[in-house]
Amino acid sequence: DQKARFHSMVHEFTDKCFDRCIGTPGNSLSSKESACLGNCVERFLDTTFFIVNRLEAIKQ
Amino acid sequence: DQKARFHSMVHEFTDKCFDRCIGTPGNSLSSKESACLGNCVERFLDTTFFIVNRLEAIKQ
Amino acid sequence: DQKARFHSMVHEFTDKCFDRCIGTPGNSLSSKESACLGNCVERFLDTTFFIVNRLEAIKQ
Amino acid sequence: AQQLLQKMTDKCFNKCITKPGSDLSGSDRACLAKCMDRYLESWNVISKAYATRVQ
Amino acid sequence: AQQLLQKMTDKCFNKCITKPGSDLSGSDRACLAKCMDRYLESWNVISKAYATRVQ
Amino acid sequence: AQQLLQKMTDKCFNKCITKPGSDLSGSDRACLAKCMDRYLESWNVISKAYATRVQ
Repeated sequence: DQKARFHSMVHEFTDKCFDRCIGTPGNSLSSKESACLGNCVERFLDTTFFIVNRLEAIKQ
Repeated sequence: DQKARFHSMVHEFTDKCFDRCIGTPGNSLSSKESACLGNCVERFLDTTFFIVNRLEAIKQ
Repeated sequence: DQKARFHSMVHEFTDKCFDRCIGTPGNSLSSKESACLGNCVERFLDTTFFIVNRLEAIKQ
Repeated sequence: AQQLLQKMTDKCFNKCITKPGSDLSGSDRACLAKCMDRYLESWNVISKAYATRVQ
Repeated sequence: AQQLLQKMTDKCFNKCITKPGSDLSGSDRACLAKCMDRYLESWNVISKAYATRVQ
Repeated sequence: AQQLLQKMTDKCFNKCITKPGSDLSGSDRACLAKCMDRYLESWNVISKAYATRVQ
């Protein structure tokens, strides 16, 4: 179902973005780490749309 | 069955621990490499139990 | 079917060999990058045969 | 929850137990606890960012 | 096509978006476009090399 | 056995064939043979350690 798919995507994004954004784990997320995590998800989605659209354009 | 699950776990641990413990492959495992492999499995299992127990404690 | 298996192998090889052979993506594949990709596939297949044959020899 | 546990264990083992010794030291446990907390926090930040985007 | 899309997206995100910023910059897009083209070219080179070998 | 073959091939290809050339050289083969032997030995060490632990 939809909720399961949403959670599965969140697991995947966390897997991708945690190493990229979090260095040595500290006592809390810094605002920089937090911003990095949000940007990581958004830019990954942007990248997916960019690639899908460009593939469509190439095909035509 | 149980034997298949055991083997599947051993494959997974070997996959995880080989790169971590074995440098350039030599003519035999050094005692240091051998100890590293055993510790790698045991500490991974300890880590799993630590995390499961702490998750339970957090939930309550 | 056979065509699907062929494509699936090509996806896997591209996944393995792209990072190994392609640095910063340029305006075209250099002849060096192109040769590296071909060699990467062929040496991976050689490696597989070498390992399968040696495993058989060890068993006997 | 199984998927969370598995990925968190892999990440935190890699981050905290770089040289597996003869037991989990106090500093290993402290690192694992922080890593878990940051992983769960990251999961929440990412869940919100993704929810905002797909709404 | 799904498999191609997924692997290409992962590879090109890792190669081009090393520090995710507040939007996809022009140079991010240029890198992604080149990365896609080289990925598709690589796929073709590899497909030919494999076909030759299994014939 | 399939799983062993696949993981061993990936590991040993990565360890031994870092720059794929126009054939498998003698030193590539020597490295692959050692890598296989160490991989099988590692499998046994790990199997024993895990068996001891789950008993």
